[in-house]
Amino acid sequence: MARAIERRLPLIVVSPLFAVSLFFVYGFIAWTIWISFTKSGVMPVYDFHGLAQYERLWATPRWYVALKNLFVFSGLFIAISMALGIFLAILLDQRIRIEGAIRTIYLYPMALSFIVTGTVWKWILNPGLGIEKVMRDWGFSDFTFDWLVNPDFAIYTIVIAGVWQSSGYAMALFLAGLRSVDDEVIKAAAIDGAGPWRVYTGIVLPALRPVFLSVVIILAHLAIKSFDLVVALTGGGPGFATDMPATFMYAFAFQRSELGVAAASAVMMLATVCAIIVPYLYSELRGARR
Amino acid sequence: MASGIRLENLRKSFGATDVIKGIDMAIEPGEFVVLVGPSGCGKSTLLNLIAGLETVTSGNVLIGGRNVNKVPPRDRDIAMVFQSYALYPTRTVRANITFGMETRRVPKDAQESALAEFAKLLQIDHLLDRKPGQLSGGQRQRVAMGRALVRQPAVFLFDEPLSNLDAKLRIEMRTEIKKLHQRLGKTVVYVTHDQIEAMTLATRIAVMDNGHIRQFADPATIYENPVDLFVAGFMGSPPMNMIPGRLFHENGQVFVLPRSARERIRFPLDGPAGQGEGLADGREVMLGLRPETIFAAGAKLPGPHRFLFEAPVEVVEPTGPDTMLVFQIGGQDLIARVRPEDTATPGATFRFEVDMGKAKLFDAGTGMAL
Amino acid sequence: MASGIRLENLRKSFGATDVIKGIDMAIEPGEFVVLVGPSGCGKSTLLNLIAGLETVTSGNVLIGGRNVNKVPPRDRDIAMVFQSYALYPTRTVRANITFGMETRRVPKDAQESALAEFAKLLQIDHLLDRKPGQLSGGQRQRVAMGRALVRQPAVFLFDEPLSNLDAKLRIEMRTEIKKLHQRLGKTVVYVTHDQIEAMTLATRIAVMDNGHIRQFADPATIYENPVDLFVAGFMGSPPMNMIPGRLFHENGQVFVLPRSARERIRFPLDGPAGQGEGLADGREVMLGLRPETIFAAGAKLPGPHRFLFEAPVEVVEPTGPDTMLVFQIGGQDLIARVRPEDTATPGATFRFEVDMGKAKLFDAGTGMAL
Amino acid sequence: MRARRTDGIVRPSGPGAIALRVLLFTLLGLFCLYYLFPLFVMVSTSLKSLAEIREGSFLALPRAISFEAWAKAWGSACVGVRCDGLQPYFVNSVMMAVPAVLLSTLLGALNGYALTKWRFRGADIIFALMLFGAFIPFQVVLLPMARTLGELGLAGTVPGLILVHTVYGLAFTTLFFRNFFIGVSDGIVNAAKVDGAGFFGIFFRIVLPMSLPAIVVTVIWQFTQIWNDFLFGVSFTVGDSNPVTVALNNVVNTSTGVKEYNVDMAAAIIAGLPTLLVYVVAGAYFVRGLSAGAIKG
Amino acid sequence: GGTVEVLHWWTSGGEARAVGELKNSFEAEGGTWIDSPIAGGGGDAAMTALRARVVAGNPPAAVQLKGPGIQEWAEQGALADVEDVAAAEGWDAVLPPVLAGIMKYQGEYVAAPVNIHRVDWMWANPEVLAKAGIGTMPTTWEEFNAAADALLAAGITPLAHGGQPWQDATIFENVVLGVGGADFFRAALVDLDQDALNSPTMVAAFDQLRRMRGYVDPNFSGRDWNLATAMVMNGEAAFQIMGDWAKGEFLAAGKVPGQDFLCAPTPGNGFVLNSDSFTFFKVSGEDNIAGQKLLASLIMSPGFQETFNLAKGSIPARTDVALDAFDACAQRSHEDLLKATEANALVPSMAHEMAISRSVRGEFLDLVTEFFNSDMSSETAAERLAAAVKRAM
Ligand SMILES: Nc1ncnc2c1ncn2[C@@H]1O[C@H](COP(=O)(O)OP(=O)(O)OP(=O)(O)O)[C@@H](O)[C@H]1O
Ligand SMILES: Nc1ncnc2c1ncn2[C@@H]1O[C@H](COP(=O)(O)OP(=O)(O)OP(=O)(O)O)[C@@H](O)[C@H]1O
Ligand SMILES: [Mg+2]
Ligand SMILES: [Mg+2]
Repeated sequence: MARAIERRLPLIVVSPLFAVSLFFVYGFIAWTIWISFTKSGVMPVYDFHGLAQYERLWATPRWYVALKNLFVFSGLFIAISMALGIFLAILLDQRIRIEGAIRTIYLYPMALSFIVTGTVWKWILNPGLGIEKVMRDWGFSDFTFDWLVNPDFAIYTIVIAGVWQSSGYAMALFLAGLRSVDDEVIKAAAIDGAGPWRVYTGIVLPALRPVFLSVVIILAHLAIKSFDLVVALTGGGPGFATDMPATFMYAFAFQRSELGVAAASAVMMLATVCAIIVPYLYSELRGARR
Repeated sequence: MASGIRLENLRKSFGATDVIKGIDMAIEPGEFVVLVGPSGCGKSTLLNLIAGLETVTSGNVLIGGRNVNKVPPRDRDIAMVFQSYALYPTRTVRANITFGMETRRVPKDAQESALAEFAKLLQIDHLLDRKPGQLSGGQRQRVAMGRALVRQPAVFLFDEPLSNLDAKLRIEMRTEIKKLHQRLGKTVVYVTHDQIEAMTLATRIAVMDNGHIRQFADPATIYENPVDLFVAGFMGSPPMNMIPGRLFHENGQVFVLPRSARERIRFPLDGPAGQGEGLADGREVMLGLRPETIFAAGAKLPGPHRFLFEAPVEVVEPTGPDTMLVFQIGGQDLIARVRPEDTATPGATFRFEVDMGKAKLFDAGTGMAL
Repeated sequence: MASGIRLENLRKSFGATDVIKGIDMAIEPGEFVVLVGPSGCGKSTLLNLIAGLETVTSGNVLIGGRNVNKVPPRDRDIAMVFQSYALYPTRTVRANITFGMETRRVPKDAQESALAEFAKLLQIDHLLDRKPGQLSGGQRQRVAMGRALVRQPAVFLFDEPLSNLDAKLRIEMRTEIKKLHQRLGKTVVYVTHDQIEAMTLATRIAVMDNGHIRQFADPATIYENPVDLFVAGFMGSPPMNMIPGRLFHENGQVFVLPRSARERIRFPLDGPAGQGEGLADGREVMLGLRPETIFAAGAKLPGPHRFLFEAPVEVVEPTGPDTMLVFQIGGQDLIARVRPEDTATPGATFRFEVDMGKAKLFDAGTGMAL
Repeated sequence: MRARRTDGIVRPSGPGAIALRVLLFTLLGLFCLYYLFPLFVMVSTSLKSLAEIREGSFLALPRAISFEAWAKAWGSACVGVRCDGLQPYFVNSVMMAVPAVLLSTLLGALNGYALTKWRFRGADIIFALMLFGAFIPFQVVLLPMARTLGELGLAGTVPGLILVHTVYGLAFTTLFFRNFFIGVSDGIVNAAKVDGAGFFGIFFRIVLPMSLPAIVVTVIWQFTQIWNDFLFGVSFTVGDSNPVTVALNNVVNTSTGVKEYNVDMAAAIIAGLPTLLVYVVAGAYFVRGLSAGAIKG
Repeated sequence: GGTVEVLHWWTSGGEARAVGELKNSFEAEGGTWIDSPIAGGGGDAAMTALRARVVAGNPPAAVQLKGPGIQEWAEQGALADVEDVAAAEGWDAVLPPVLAGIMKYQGEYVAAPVNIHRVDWMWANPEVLAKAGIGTMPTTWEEFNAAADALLAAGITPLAHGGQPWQDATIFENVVLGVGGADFFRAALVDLDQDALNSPTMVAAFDQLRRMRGYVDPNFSGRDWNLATAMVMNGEAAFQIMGDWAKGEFLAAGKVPGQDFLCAPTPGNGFVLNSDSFTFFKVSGEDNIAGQKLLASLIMSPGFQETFNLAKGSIPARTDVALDAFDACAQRSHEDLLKATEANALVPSMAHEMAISRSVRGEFLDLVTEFFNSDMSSETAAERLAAAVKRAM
């Protein structure tokens, strides 16, 4: 008897945690999906209402702005963070004696919350207070850097702040990856006549493929969830030029009292997440079975 | 094509720890030098210094007469094969092999023909499009060899290239390497833990200990005339039996009286070991007898310098081709290598015969051969 | 105290791949059984099945007469030493060794005395407060042994415990294990790749291949009378020379005519190998000659069944105690183990003598011994 | 960070190499400036007086260093009708973050351990399903979560918030530990099984002490996430039990009165101090832990 | 006695002080006050929390909530009535009927107003006006435009503005009132009449808005309203169109109305009403209910109304409170309120959630903001506005 329990102990331990996950993740997703098919406004109601909320969603111009921003932002954010992360990791990999200190400097923005990040960057990027003003005070009277208040460019300020916050983390992941490449392989490449450039491009970076994947996933999930940063930096403005699906959803659910539309947009977001995560999980698990 | 290597008072420290403590060594072009020594004695470090994978702390490394202390590895005209093979995991076998030529901008067709030649030689031509992960240990080993060979450098460095292979494959690859060396005539420096490998491959063996080179000589000399106890004890499996004792002279003949031997055995030094200088009466010495020079009385053809003695057998270890008999003299475990048919029973007294012509004598204090 | 082990038609599959394919085996209490076999043949899996670290697919495992198919490892009264030692990295040597007793709630003072006893025996008493990371390979090995020994279980399982050690330490540890077994008299199942280890330690050797046991017998039988080509080829280093050929009778004597031998050598089967049944004229056979039974003509004492032949030497490999001569018969590389003093030059013809009394004969088709 | 055995490779010397080295350090320095710039602005602003902020450029160093803003942010800034500064809320955050971090780390470790070292049928599927929780946007779960907390009687309490963070932290902690444990040899677990230890015995006495690198990475990650969380804090706590991020928001995001930039910045730094400290102190272990297997690779 | 938990977003300055007054009075009566301030986004964060709290079954006793939002929550059955207090204290008699209607659900008071804000104010810096030669405050949009052009010519930013959706909407609704009058305002922004929304009048309103976009400095985006006020104060800009809470900023800076700054209604002869109120949520427990009633009574007490509004810059919701202690602008506001009530020109603010539900308001804000930040034509704007409103209804 005791032995039977003992044998099932792993399952007994995992099951409740799994059940909790099922409920809090999948239960809530199911709830959201259901709400997206109802006429919920201020508060949830549970009567089926068809696809009306989705029609509403896809007829709302602001949703398209949000989607477009998501693609612009995540594309740039992921690409720049990765490029910067790799670049910095490689720089730091050059036998720098004060590596520890520099690494900490690159990494610390990760520790700060969005309110802090947003507040400071808002100030730095504000044409009337920040860089533009300083440059003009210094005599460059034509210097213009008004992205924050320019609807066509505001989204890029979010990229700037986002990259500032996350590229250090990408750097840390890449650095860890670089360090886990077999030393002998690097020595072999050195003997094979490869200079540092060739060693990285030809040997080390290709070996980091799994790390690339991890970084892309982590950054993508930050990008999709990017709510805090937008709220803190631009509040979605100017206008709703920097709206993202997460802020869109939040605005409709909590400012507009349109839970149904919000739920519909949430479902669309979840679908996007699925499209990215499921292949990742697949490769992750296949890798584990090797 | 092959270059010689000279090391001049070479030293290397990592921080406060000295690892290479002043090595002088001249390797002729075309030689096959094997470095042996206990783990941590600095073999890999020495190889890395030659390759330029570590900077020297002091002293000089010369390859082909040129001082290469400040020359990066790629400009030293060397190739290296690593213990773990260090294949580039993301590149195919083909790309692994040609990588060194690509970086040197060798023309495409020259690359192709070199590749084809060595792939054929190493019998990996059917594997060219695989990734290293899809190869067996022996195949990886050959790819690593191919990568080194194809560049036709002046010097090859091998760091325990066979240690990850199983016994059978190891013997095969050993033969391959020997054949390749004979064919290509390049200078080779080869690190190994395996004594058979060292003995069979080397033109000269360098025995290292603790950052020094103890002896640098051809295999037979190393085995037959070790300069000191360390080298004597290091080469040979099972290792040479060492019997501490004292010299004494009787009737113009020198004998070794094993210390605290109740058995009152005395070994006559009637072979070359008795011809040395300074064999003063009462001198504390170590008598070295290799297991294969001790055998069952009457088991081998009669010869000069034979000495018979009896001792009770403690352990009988048949290994197949031979049987090891463990017995004691003066409380010291000694091993004799006898034929399987020379049956012995543990506990029973056994008549041994020893070829004193092959006995070695060392000073007990300094450990140097006499 | 020691328990016997019985395996009854034991099978194990991982998904669709069968790894253990029906093994029957009875191990007597106190025996020292060594499992050998090529990599991937299922040795570790078999050990894990006995230990309860894998569940059996079908068949039974009995320890001390009790069916333990459903008994978890900790209730099987076994101890195991792993290839990688598997020491607990965060615990001191002391805590590593006593862990098994702690989990079994052995009283503190009993733990202490058991620890003291085995720490002394294994000469690790000065290391008790170190962490595994601060130990050398040999020391780790001994701690792993101590952890297994201290619990005084009925059965010991060893999975290649010495394979990570260097040659010298390996020999030392091998002797330790042998002594311990003789002292404690526990049942041991021991996996190794090393044939010398197998030959010297085992009371019986089980040769495995591809999930089956090919032969299970004492070491001498395995070496002298292998049941088939696989076992014959597996044991011995260098391995047994295999010469494909055909039988023919002349003057009441059976000979083996090597295939495609230009040399027209015929090996007379005048020893036990010629006494078998079914030695029909023209039968395709494999003649097995161990390297140590081929030697320089006149180098050994004269004996019966000697046969002389000549062949040109291809490679001379001095290994120290012996010299290996590679020569060809019928395009087949053969190896002879000769004395270092039997000098030969590559290319020159050499006179070999072979002890046909030790020759083995196998059917060329089935590979079974005749 | 472990010493690399490739550090000794002989490099080309000469003017070109020196120039490259100079370029390298220039680049590293420039990036240091980029990353430090906002922190500099925050710190220097927090040390200025309001008058100085209004007059001078935000790049200028403070003329007279004053810690008044810090004192005010910590002890007397008004958050609603209470004027005790961030101090009480800081305590709330500690009370909330510490148990939540410990709990989610421990459960994640247990989960990862069970899923990798006691592989049972469906372990992979369970893991995949659990991992998805890491990627769900939190706004989506706000209302159902509120409802659930209400049903559980945990609405508006610190334990409720701990529950929320633990539940949604589990996916990441499990991921980190699973990836770490995959690299831990099964031999050790087998040895412990043979030694007579059970599931929990092996976990607490053998596996957990070994997982320090993974624990460091997980604790840092979880602590940062939980400490910096605003959405859950604002939604699931009441007034005096607000975490410090909510209080900080109340200090910073006011729409009337004079904006006290120095107090805002001081408050922001104070609220971020614990996480900053964690990164500075444990940052080295973080990268080391990442390479020890908390990432794939 | 009793306990009350109050959810609000008045976390600083005069507002926070005003709430502090309420807390003090409440505690003086022996009650326990639990403060739940949630700043940010003009109450967005607070609304999020409120929703979570109500869904969790754990609502605060009183919430700073107003306008049609009150009705929405009431429809969900989430509110508690304080009718017995209201009846006993005769609230009907002292509140403007438009306001009283908003506070009631099905004829019973569920909320108590603390103040009346006027949204259609225009603030100005007399010194700056003088520099550009402008003598009087404009009374029509034409005058305003002329003045603004003059200011532009003098190199002064005519209009201080913060580019946040609600500020854009504030200007928009004042323009609508000025261009279309109170009836049009009501038709378009309160009753959401499609014809009114897509009418030439609306197009004219957008035209005026487009003009005003040109009077704003380039750096307006995302600016908080109080910073815009500061621009007027410091002479960096001439006008600001903002509710009377802006006056709180002037007063807090020690400025004197009529001397350091000017106040005048925006063109249109109406009164755009905004009012803060506390709405009462259903709570359980004697103690909590008692606290809720006590709070209701305190809020409506003339003493509190006076202190609070002196601090906040608005005028009391009760029409029977003497305004002697108040400044000239507040007195003007009070007079205009009474006038407008009589002339039926009192309209609830769209931008400040007094007129329409949050969802429809959201559509207005989206569109106005987009218009303000792009070069959309007025015709398109009117069309799209009508369509968006239709969609949201
Ligand atoms: N980068 C380094 N930093 C510090 N010590 C080092 C470094 N590299 C090697 N050592 C030390 O130098 C000594 C010699 O190392 P080396 O690798 O040359 O030994 P080895 O003879 O190759 O041993 P093995 O046979 O085990 O490979 C060792 O004690 C090692 O710990
Ligand atoms: N958990 C597993 N799942 C699937 N296949 C396995 C598993 N464990 C072992 N195998 C396979 O079973 C076969 C036997 O493995 P085993 O480890 O027993 O070999 P071995 O004889 O111990 O080899 P070695 O000498 O290399 O240790 C191998 O082909 C191996 O790939
Ligand atoms: Mg080495
Ligand atoms: Mg195995």
